[in-house]
Amino acid sequence: MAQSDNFGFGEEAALLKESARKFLDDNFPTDRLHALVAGDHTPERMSDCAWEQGLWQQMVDLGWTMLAVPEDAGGVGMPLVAVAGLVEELGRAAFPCPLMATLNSTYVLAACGDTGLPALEEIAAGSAATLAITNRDGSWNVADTDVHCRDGKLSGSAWYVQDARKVSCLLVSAHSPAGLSLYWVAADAPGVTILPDAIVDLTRDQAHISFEQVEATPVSDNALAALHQAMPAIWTTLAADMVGAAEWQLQTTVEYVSTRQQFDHPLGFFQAVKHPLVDVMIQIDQSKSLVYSAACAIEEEPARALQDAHMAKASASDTAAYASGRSVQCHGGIGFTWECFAHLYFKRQKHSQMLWGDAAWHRSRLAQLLIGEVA
Amino acid sequence: MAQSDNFGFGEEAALLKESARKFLDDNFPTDRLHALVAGDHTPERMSDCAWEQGLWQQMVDLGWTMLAVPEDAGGVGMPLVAVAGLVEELGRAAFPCPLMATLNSTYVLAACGDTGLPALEEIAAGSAATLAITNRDGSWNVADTDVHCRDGKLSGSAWYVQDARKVSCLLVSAHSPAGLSLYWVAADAPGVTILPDAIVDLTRDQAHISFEQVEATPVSDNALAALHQAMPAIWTTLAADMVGAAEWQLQTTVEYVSTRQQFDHPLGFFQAVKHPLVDVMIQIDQSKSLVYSAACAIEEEPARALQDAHMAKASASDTAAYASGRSVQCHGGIGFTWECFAHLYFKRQKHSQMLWGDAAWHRSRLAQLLIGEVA
Amino acid sequence: MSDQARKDTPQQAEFRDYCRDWLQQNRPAEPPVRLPLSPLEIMTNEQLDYLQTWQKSAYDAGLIGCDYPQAVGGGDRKDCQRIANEEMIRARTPFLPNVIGLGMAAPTVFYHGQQALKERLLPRLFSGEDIWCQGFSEPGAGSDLANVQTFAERSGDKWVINGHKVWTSLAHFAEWMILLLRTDKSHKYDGLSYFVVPIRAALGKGVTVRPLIKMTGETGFNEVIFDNLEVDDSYRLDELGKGWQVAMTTLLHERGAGELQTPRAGGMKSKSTHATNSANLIELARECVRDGKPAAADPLLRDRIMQQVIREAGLAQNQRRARVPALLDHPMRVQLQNKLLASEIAQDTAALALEVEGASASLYMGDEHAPAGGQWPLAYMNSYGMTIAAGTSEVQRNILGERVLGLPKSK
Amino acid sequence: MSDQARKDTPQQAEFRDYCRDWLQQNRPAEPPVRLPLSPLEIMTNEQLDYLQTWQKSAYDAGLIGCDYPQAVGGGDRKDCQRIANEEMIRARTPFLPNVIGLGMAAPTVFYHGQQALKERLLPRLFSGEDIWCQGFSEPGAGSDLANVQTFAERSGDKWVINGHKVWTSLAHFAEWMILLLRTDKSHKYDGLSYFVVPIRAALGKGVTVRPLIKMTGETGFNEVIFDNLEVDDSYRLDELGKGWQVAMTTLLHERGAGELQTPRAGGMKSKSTHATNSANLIELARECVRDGKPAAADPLLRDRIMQQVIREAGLAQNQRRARVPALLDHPMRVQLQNKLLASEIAQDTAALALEVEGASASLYMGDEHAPAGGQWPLAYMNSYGMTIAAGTSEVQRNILGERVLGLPKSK
Repeated sequence: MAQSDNFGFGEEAALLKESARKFLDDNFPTDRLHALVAGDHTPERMSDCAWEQGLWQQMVDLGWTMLAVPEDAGGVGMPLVAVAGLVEELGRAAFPCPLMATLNSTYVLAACGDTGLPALEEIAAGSAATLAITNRDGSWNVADTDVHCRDGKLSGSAWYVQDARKVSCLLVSAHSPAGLSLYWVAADAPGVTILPDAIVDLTRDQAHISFEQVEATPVSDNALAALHQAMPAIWTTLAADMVGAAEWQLQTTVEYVSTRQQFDHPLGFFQAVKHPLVDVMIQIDQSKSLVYSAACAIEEEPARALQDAHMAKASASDTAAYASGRSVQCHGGIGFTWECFAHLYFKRQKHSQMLWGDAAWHRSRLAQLLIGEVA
Repeated sequence: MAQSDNFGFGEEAALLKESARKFLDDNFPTDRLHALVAGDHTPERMSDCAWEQGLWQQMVDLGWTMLAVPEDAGGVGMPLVAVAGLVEELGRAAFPCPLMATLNSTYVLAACGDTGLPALEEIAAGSAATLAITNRDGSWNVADTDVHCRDGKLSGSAWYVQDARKVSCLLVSAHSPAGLSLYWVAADAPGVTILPDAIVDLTRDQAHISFEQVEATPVSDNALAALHQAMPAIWTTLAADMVGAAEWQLQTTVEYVSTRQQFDHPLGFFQAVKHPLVDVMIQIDQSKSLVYSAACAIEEEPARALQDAHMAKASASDTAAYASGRSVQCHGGIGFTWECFAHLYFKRQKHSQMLWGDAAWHRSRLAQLLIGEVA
Repeated sequence: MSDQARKDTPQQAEFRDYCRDWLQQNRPAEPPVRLPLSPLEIMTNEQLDYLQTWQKSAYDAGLIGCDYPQAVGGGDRKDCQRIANEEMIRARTPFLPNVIGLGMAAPTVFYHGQQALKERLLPRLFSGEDIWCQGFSEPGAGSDLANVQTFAERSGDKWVINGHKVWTSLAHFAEWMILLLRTDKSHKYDGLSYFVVPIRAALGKGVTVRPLIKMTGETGFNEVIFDNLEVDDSYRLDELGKGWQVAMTTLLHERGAGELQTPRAGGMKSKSTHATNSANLIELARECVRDGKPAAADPLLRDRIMQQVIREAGLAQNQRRARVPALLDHPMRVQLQNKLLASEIAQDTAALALEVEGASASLYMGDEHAPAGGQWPLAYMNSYGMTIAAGTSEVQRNILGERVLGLPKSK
Repeated sequence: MSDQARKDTPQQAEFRDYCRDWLQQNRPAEPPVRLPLSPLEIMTNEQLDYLQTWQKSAYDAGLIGCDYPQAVGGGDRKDCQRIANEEMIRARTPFLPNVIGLGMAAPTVFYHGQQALKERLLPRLFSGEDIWCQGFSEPGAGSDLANVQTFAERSGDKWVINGHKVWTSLAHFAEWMILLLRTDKSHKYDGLSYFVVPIRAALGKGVTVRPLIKMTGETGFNEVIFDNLEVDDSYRLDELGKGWQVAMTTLLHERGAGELQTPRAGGMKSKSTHATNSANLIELARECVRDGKPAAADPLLRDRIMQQVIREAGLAQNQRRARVPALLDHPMRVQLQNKLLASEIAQDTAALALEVEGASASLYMGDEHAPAGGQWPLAYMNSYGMTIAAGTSEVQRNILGERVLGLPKSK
């Protein structure tokens, strides 16, 4: 299949992106985020999972959670580039919500064939979900899980589960007699214990989840195939979020250095400030182009999907790290304070950088694809 | 044994370094180097091995080639830090001569015990020598050679031999029935064919050498031990040369950007020029400190010698690469021309960067020492 | 149906079919001599002859100047040069030698020249019969281009030019030069004017061309000295004192950001030329040995090669995104990065190649054992030409910071 | 004989033996509370009490202020602070809490204060009974320190101070502040003067201290607001209008380049504190899992950890070389790099640690599963304090370029 000239990013996608930006600008400026999540500053704080459920419900009503759900499951079935555009805006607003978690679950369920339909229909109906597929070591290899299924019941624990306290459903991978399998579980099912992690990132939450003899609905006996198929979309979606967050970092830093005066000039006059910010921009643009190229390839050119998605996430991880560092450094002393908004994005980006594989991890997989095993 | 507070760099060493700088400043300014080696500019040129044999003879007469030869072999037996100081100055002048090759041979011979004495005495008497111990692949593993010895005669070929056309003796490693062994061979012995490489570096020459049934004087049956013992000094000496060359690159670039005007200011006014040059300085200082620390450890604290020497060469390789790039870039268009002297050092440094192991190679060995094998 | 074809207009689709057919039947033979890595390194008449012949035949077939009006020798098409470019790259044809003419002189003459001048100059420019060069840089005007001192003094209907240009690629082959000079010493920017000058005709009569040697040892660049050269006022582009604005048109197109597509070099690769990109880097890593194994097995080198692969892909996808307004925050943001990114990627790729080669990176073009014929050290050094010429990387970052991010002007 | 002892003078050798004996017998007990990573992050009175007790006993034993004259509470020794420092590090004692007093205020007061003032202030500074803080930065004077606007107006023998200082570590515990302020608004540099101010005594009477919260969530920094605070003219250091020169003494010592040795933090490391250097990074890499194997087995991480090991070693050997004039091209070249290098190495080491941790880098101090107790994310964020405070890295590079390389002043 051929690649679209414009990534397949059409008018509808552009409208969605624009309306998402407007919705978030109007309803969720950064000072509201700060007031919402930065109440307790102590380093030893527990995560308190603060989020705007009212706004989230509006998003659900706008249909944002069902965008990626195929039409035959009651969803909208928008192309992934459109979804990426939406997620980029959510990343720019650092909006705390389970959209990405729900999208990730959607991608996996959509790769399960007919057996994924009932769960997809729940998502189309407004339920939020998250993936519980990572082991204690935080391995990004989809074959690694610490959950087992015996006699239809789940036991063990899943780690690094994103926004678990904001969802009603869990999509769990577990070793079963039939091989690695997927299960659909209500977040409040008996035997499910959600144990929040105390994380650095204030804009998200994360938990490990213990399963004790939990009744679960089987979704697929071939989890490996479904997860492998879904991962490119998961990486690309996260990368879109990171690109949006990095753009926020760039723009607010540019604003700051354009007004803050030192040595009789705005800071941005100095090349030691200007040039690094240009490099941030260049990195963002690279990552952004790779995000849309990957999103497009996943649907239009599946043979390139895997490699393009590795590129997008590897690039976005490096961009996030660099943009975060420069955003704090160029803000100077102010950037180092709790009251400045820069640290909210700094921390979110550090979280995203490692999530679902850091840059080196993705590059090592890309090398396997492009160079292969060499004796 | 304790480490000296001043690296053991005493008055004698300081005098030697100072006199070497003066000798080279007086006798071999960079325009003379350019006139000597940059006659033929065509990319396809063969190396023509131009050097100032008269000046070299003066250096020999000054005793510089016998500095590292132990006193019991008729040498001066200066500490390695003093030798490093001398070599730093030669690197700064990019003086084409076989001093480093001769020093390297000296270190190996000195590690051979009594059987190395006759060859050391030849060096003490003024002969120049070079190591012929590298295989076709350019492996920096000392066990790898493509030369064999059978019935006391050498056959095969040695590669990446430095300044072979400037020396009278070769110290060759070869596989023999007794294991890896070392041999002392006259460069003009029957069966020895020196085949010059066409190299980028104009300030040195390099050759591969074919041996056909060459009569050779055995020096050691335990080449591995001798080479392993000598390598730290070899790496450190080369790193000293690179530090000197980098300092030349820094100083001449600073001079250029202090006078060259663009946009109504000297180039060095702009932070985009100033800050990278500061980073060059910082890298040079790190490498330089590590060179003297390694040189000191080799004699005063043998247990640290290997790791310190790996650090010195790894650091110097990175410094050389960065200093070379910035020296050309900051010289702008002029720096890109053949008539500008910058390329002479740029090319020498690229050569040195890879010689006897590049930065990554040394770091991988260092990791073996400091982290070890991890399952 | 091909990848690109899917989105073609009917006119473009028809033109694409035509190009493809023609290229299939008219692909030129292997060159009789080693070709340089780019048109700017053409060193011999043999190289030039071969390449000029190719450009002429491509022009005669309608593959060059497609989007210009017929009156100036163009093809009168709409957005079709892109199609021709894609098909030439696909067919791996040789590059076009008149690269400065096509990419910089043509749009500048077209937008700023008088009609008679355009009609006279552009056809022979497109056909490659007249090679063009560019006279911008001077010994005292490198990054600070507006500081040019070459001066034209009015003398009736003529101008008398004196000055000294440097870094003029192709000047030793060029019929014409685009020339930025000063007609008023009292204003820096507003004192500049812009001419086209027939330098070949004036060799020995007011024009001297002297080769400069690059750090690689190659020639290709020149100095051009003007000593009382007389030129007609009709060779002036646009108004007196508007030279800086005209030069911006040139530079915009040089950076690939102009509206008129530049006919592209093809993608020819034969044993006599080597492209130096990450795909070739991977090939190199398979061939070179590191620690007894192929360098391609080394995890560090694999990681760093992938970094370059990703940057190259990002650059390519930037071009694609540049055509999607809904995904651009600023109209020039992506385009203005091209030159900076392309040159720095090329530099880092070549530097990495030398590490892949290890000890053998010491071997140069004349050495039979040099990996890839010694092209990587050559490419590495030439990359500094790219990060220095046409606005150093430092100047590019200023431009991006000021024009795109809106940061205060540093000077 | 120990490494260092070999080169000691007889006086130094004797003093070293004394220190070693005393430290062996007087090593303080484990702290009752978690200690912060540095004195600047002391948050609670419990932490401070423990550390002040330690400083007092070390002072009483003669291990602090060794090289100052007896008249000001010093030990009247020659080049012996270095010996005491080495032995304290060797004995892994806790750090000294009065770090700004010892490192910055003491030499400044000593070189620029009147004799009576020195004799009054320095003994309680050395003993740690009086904690000191530094009032340099202001909201509008960060990197551009000379732009301070805090103003002292003459009123007979007194001065009336108004203004707003920020980033004053330890101000909430401090008795005294060294204060850079303006006594003349018509000259930028020459309008500055320098005072010592008893801020604790003036709390609520012209001085307000408000905590600032860092991005890590820790407190430690403060704002200090002066509202018509009256101070005596005898608290002025050096002449009126010489504040900038006095501040240079402070900054020189802050950067470790002054003649008077700063009593050093010891090397205490217990389960309650974590040093964050490359040795700990290696330990971390052994504990963390990457792709099913210890991160320490990953060739890329090994390479990058070694890069940090080498940079740290280079920094340490720089200190050694700084004492060998024959190996220095410029007297200040190596010393002036300390702060820049140390802070950037710490930053890169911590960033690398987060990559070593992978997914678990998301876990912070309050999480029982966080590797190394969540100290690495904390250290990474705090590293920006280091690259920003006391002259940002950008300002440091200007200083190095201008003072050492002699490049033209950028502004």
